[in-house]
Amino acid sequence: MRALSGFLQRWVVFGCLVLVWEVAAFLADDPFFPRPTVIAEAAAELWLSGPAETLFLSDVVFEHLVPSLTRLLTGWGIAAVVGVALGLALGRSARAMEYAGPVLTFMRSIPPPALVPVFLLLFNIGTSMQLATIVFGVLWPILLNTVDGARSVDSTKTETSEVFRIPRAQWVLGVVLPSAAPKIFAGLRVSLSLSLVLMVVSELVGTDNGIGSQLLLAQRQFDFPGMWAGIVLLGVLGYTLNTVLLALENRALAWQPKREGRTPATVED
Amino acid sequence: GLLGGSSEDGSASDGGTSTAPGQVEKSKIKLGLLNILDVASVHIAIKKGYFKEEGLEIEPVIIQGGAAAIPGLISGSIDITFGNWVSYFAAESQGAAKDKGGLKLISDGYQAKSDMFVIVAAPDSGIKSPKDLDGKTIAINTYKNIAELTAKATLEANDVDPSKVKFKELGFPDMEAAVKNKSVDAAFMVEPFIARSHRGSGFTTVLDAASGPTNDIPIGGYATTGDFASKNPNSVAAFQRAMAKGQKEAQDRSVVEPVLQDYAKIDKDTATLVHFGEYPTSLEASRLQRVADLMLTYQLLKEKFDVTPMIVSGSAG
Amino acid sequence: MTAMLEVAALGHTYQGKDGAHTAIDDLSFTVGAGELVCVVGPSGCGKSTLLRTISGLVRPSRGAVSLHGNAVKGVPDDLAVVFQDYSRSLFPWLSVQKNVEFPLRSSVGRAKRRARAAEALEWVGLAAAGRKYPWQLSGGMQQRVAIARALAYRPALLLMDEPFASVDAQTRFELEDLLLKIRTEHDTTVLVVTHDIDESVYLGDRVLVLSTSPASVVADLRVDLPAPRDQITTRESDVFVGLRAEVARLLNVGKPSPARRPAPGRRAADGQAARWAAEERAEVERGAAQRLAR
Amino acid sequence: MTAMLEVAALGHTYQGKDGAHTAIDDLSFTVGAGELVCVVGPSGCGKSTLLRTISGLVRPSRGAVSLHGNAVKGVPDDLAVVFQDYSRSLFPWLSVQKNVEFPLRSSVGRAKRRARAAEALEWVGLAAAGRKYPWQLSGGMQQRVAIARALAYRPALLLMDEPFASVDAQTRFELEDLLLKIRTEHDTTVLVVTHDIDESVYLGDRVLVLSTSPASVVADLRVDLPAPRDQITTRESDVFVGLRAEVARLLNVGKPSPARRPAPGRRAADGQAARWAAEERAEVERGAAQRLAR
Amino acid sequence: MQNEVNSTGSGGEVFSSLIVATPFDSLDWPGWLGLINWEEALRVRALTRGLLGAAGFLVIWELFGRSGLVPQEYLPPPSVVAVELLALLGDETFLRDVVATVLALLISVLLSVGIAVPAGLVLGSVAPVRHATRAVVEFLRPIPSVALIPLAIVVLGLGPEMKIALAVYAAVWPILFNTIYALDELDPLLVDTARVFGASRLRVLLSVALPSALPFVFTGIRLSATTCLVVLVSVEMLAGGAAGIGEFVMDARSGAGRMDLVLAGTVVAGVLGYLVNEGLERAQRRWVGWGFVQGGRS
Ligand SMILES: Nc1ncnc2c1ncn2[C@@H]1O[C@H](COP(=O)(O)OP(=O)(O)OP(=O)(O)O)[C@@H](O)[C@H]1O
Ligand SMILES: Nc1ncnc2c1ncn2[C@@H]1O[C@H](COP(=O)(O)OP(=O)(O)OP(=O)(O)O)[C@@H](O)[C@H]1O
Ligand SMILES: [Mg+2]
Ligand SMILES: [Mg+2]
Repeated sequence: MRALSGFLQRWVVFGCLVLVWEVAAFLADDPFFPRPTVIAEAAAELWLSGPAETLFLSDVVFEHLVPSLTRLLTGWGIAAVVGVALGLALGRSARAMEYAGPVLTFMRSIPPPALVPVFLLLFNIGTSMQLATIVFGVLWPILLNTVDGARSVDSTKTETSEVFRIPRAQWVLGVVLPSAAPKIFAGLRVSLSLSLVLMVVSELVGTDNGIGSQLLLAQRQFDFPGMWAGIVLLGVLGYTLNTVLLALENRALAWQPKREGRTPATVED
Repeated sequence: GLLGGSSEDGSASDGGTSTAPGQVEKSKIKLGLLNILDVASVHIAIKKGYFKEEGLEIEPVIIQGGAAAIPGLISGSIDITFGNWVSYFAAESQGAAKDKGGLKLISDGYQAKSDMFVIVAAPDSGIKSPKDLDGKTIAINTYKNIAELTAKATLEANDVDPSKVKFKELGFPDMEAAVKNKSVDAAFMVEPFIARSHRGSGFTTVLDAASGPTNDIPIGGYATTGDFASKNPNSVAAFQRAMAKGQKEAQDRSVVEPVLQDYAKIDKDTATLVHFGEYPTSLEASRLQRVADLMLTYQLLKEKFDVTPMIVSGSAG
Repeated sequence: MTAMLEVAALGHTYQGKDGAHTAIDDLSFTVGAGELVCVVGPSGCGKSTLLRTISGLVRPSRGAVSLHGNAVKGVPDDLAVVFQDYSRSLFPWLSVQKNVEFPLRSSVGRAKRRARAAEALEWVGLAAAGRKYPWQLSGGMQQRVAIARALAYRPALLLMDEPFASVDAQTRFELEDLLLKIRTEHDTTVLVVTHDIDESVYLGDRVLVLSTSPASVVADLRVDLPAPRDQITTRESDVFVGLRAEVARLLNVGKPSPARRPAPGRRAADGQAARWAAEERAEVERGAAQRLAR
Repeated sequence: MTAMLEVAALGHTYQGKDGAHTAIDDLSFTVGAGELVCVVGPSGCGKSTLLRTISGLVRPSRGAVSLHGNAVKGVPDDLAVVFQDYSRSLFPWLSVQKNVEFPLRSSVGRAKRRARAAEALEWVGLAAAGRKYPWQLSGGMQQRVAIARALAYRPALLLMDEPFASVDAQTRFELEDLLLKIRTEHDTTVLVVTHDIDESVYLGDRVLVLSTSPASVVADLRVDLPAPRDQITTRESDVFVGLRAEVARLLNVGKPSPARRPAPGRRAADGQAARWAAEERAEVERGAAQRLAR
Repeated sequence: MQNEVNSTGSGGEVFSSLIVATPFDSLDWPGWLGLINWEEALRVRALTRGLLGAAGFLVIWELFGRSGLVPQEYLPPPSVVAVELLALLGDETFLRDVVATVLALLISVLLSVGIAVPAGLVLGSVAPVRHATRAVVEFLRPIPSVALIPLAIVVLGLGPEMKIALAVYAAVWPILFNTIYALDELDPLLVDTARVFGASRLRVLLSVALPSALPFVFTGIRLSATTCLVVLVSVEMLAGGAAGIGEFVMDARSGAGRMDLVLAGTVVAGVLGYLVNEGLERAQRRWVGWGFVQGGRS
């Protein structure tokens, strides 16, 4: 019963929106905005037309989805490690931040498409370049949020650690990291979805497989149901990945008093 | 396909008869353009005042890449646009502009000639002849477009199995670096990149993609929506007349070169080396139908597509 | 007794955007090894600031702190602090047990660490709370966790900033005795900031009375009470009663005075003199009957 | 006296991952309008939880709280709380003055609000600190800001959780008297949780003694000390002395017991018997006059 | 000058000594002038260090560009780019492009903040709404702006509205999430305090939750500002239409592969990003500086 109401609560808005879209698209009959049912058909045609032994997944899934996902997760993983490590360092050292801050801000403001020529020089076309694009794009939310988190460790806790002469590694892993963790997770959540975006961007150049390139191809061929099917796939992937990350987060932040439903800002009366 | 093209051809070649038969409905035309060689004729026509003579004021809107052109037409932020035929046919076959009366083609723009659609390779790559491209990776600017079509057709004509060749999408400006970097084995280039790569890196031409089955293949032209064409027939006709003059002038290399340096920011040395295509003065359904048929062959279209209904012939004779 | 801690002409000024605030001004005293010194002073006079300079967390604006003759730069070894803001000094992501173990992680093996933390928690009466998180505890319990953490660390120098402010009277007595016991057993040097005058006399070998802000030393009283002390007899003794009256007087005056009771005329205005008399008398009558833990 | 606050069969259980913890169990008492009731009890017994249920921040698991006969649902009007964790209850982004003004913002005009905040800060001796930020203040000063904020609000019901724990003795006396004065002037109903037994007797019209966790009422003592009280004469009086001994005894017992001395066998093991004996002795010596309220 | 420096191995510098807090909600900043020199000094030091860092970056680039590892034509060294850049700064059409991008940037940042902060406050404080919208939000977030370009053009045309809409679409997420997460970290005692003093739900949200979340929200805004810039320039590059730096860069590339011009345009974009970030950081320091001093409250 409770599970059912939870499910309803979670999906009812979504369902309503889809319904509204269906009706609106039906009335408007605009080729750019096909009806969700049409999109669903196109999606099923694209990905679920395979034989039974592959769980009905079609070749497209293995040819495009799997490599894309691999690149995506690898890129995001690299960005997470680099972003958290660098962020902790920069967040705890004002001096390092002063030296590196402007250059990082500068780099952060460079649009990835402008960097394509440079990346082409530095990396080979294909996976390494796509990884570079993804990492370069999704690093920033993790980095900035980690810096912020590391910087705002409660001063009493900092002093406590200093007084007990906590060794550096233990201080970073045992104090800075946990107290920055909520902010880091905010960054990870943002960048996980962003990595899907950048996966598509990275497939603008130099690939012949991947869901991003398929999406853009459909777009260029004015195959709007196909393009929307790609968009929906991104949405599904985004939702799934974020659900997994959220589960991880709930586990990592289990110590927080607020977990389970009620947020501190909630005023119940 | 001698429907309207030849009559328009005739009127345009008279030249200079500025007795406009009807008042233009809309004098200010927002014209979508790309900064490429293909639209040199427009710039010539603007410079020489051909549009003004017809009572038109052209406001160029620079668009990057074809993805923006047709949506731009549909949204009304541009009135007429340059684009490639493949995109027009694909869009029309999907009914992209059906709310706006479909797409209408109003003027031819650019057509391939030899040495302007070529596959190049680095001198040390060992790729000398079309045969050497078998199983190799070739950079093209966009999948499922004119480049891929012509490349496949000519490869097939040279006994290379096009399904064995891998294509990778890369912007023209990035191709030279990618070839040097050995990220790809060869690249499908257009001017001015061909000239630049020949001159700068000593690349050699392996295969002319506008030869044999694709000899003189049409590339792109000017289109508008059905709604615009039916509401502004005089403006469209005026545009067609001015374009015809511009197209004609563009045949002369010495006229185009300086214009190129101007709008496409191509340096003088490169400009003198560039191989130009054809700037046809008439819009002929039969020629465009070749493109549609090629698209069908390589599955860019699902069924046979007749281009004739898309063509708006010059009304002024 | 050798001087373990030496504070010489110490001064500290906080810089703020509304100008500077001098919290400590020219403070000097020494603490011998193994001594327990209580610091009392009015609220806001600079006691916490003093502890922060001694622990090397704040570099003083003037003067110097030295430990064993070496000037303090950075946080010295073998030091533990119980912060006044105890609830913020606990790590919310660690259980109570882990909080107590935390400082030991680098130096003490796993099993021993556990044992020491459990022992310390037992001392402060929280043996059952080891698996809870700090925010599941009451204020007084949190404060005791902070005390347990400092004790489990077994420092050579222990600084405590109002360590018993949030616990009930009974627990307070027990913790006081616990502190005395630990001090004797491990020969720890202890500096306790407290607001409870009785406590300062009961605990201290010496009581350091500070003036109002900016803090300077008003008096440095030796407490000549026999060891071991106990909550019943010690608090009953004349020495104790006399000393607590002296401390109270010094605190109120704000500076040392040769006369034990100030001239009535000076105090009549605010009724302090009368209050004074009453307190001393009440004290004699009272003599709370409590007992020594362990 | 009409009953302003009524707590009836109140119980609260915290749900945790490793099982539930009952903090309060079956607590009942009433507070009349204008009364000042002190609550004492061992650390961790559930005093703060009690205040949180009364203020409507926590919905109790069992029983009910009513104000003026209406059951408390949500936070009642005209209520102020001084939290035990005072430093965390101050808004770090607001200056001290603005912190005190905060509750008045919606109801009181700008100029009047200023004046009232300034007045309250003056009461607690922080007239000069209005423009500082909370983190620029010492612990005791922060606590006084929290008190000033509650007083400036002029609530009908004032709940205070160990409000004077971090201030020195002298300031504490002054704040106690301030509270008594304000209470009389504005006819405020006050509930004070304190660990200081003397304070509970000195301040309260009644003292409510709670048992160890889960809290229940051990005793509800009426304090028959004449008003106005004062730090000298009141603390001298026999009634005062007797009452404070009674509270101390009740606190130690943890629950009322008909037999004064428990069976030795039950307690000898943990040394409680000894504590016991000492305490009773002290009591006899003191000759405390005790009595049960109601 | 520095009043608190902890010189130990664990902490690095204490930020309270470096950053002066200023009130969030009082409009008069008394005594601000008294310490201007002290603050100026710190700022100058930060600036010097920043410049040194930038110089290091340029040196590496220069050496790399001149090393012959890559053809100079493709990666011209900064000395070459600088010359082009100087020339460009006198070029009116280029400046017009820059102005167009800057304007679009300001508008899109304002819109993002205006949309995301209120939405974040609602989602962060009303759990049911958060649950109910989670599926929609998680579905929308990974949709790339590039995929939406044609749709945006069809709906909004080729004008600046289109690129602003796409930029806002990409930029609301960091602000939204940082706001939500900051509310999660809000000290419940602060909320309790406000509530017992009779603050309404809205007031708790605006005068407790919002200020407390503000430091982290600002970080989100800084992220979003650069996201806006990146998307704007990318859309200009990929779609064209309205003038902008991206269009300039694309022209320089597609015309004659002038990498020096491309990099000059890119540098301008980077400098723009830096300036916007710097401005926001100053605002952050001025308005929510207490966040640095106080440290996170947990
Ligand atoms: N970070 C700071 N910035 C500016 N002034 C400060 C700071 N910390 C403390 N002060 C000021 O220094 C003085 C001494 O503070 P301190 O905390 O040392 O007092 P204290 O003796 O511990 O008081 P209490 O007994 O109330 O805790 C106070 O007036 C306080 O306002
Ligand atoms: N959020 C919580 N979750 C679980 N248990 C809690 C929580 N808050 C308090 N408790 C438990 O409830 C009991 C009573 O806590 P409370 O804070 O009311 O005690 P208290 O009487 O105020 O103690 P103190 O005098 O030490 O402040 C304690 O045992 C504590 O561990
Ligand atoms: Mg202090
Ligand atoms: Mg409590």
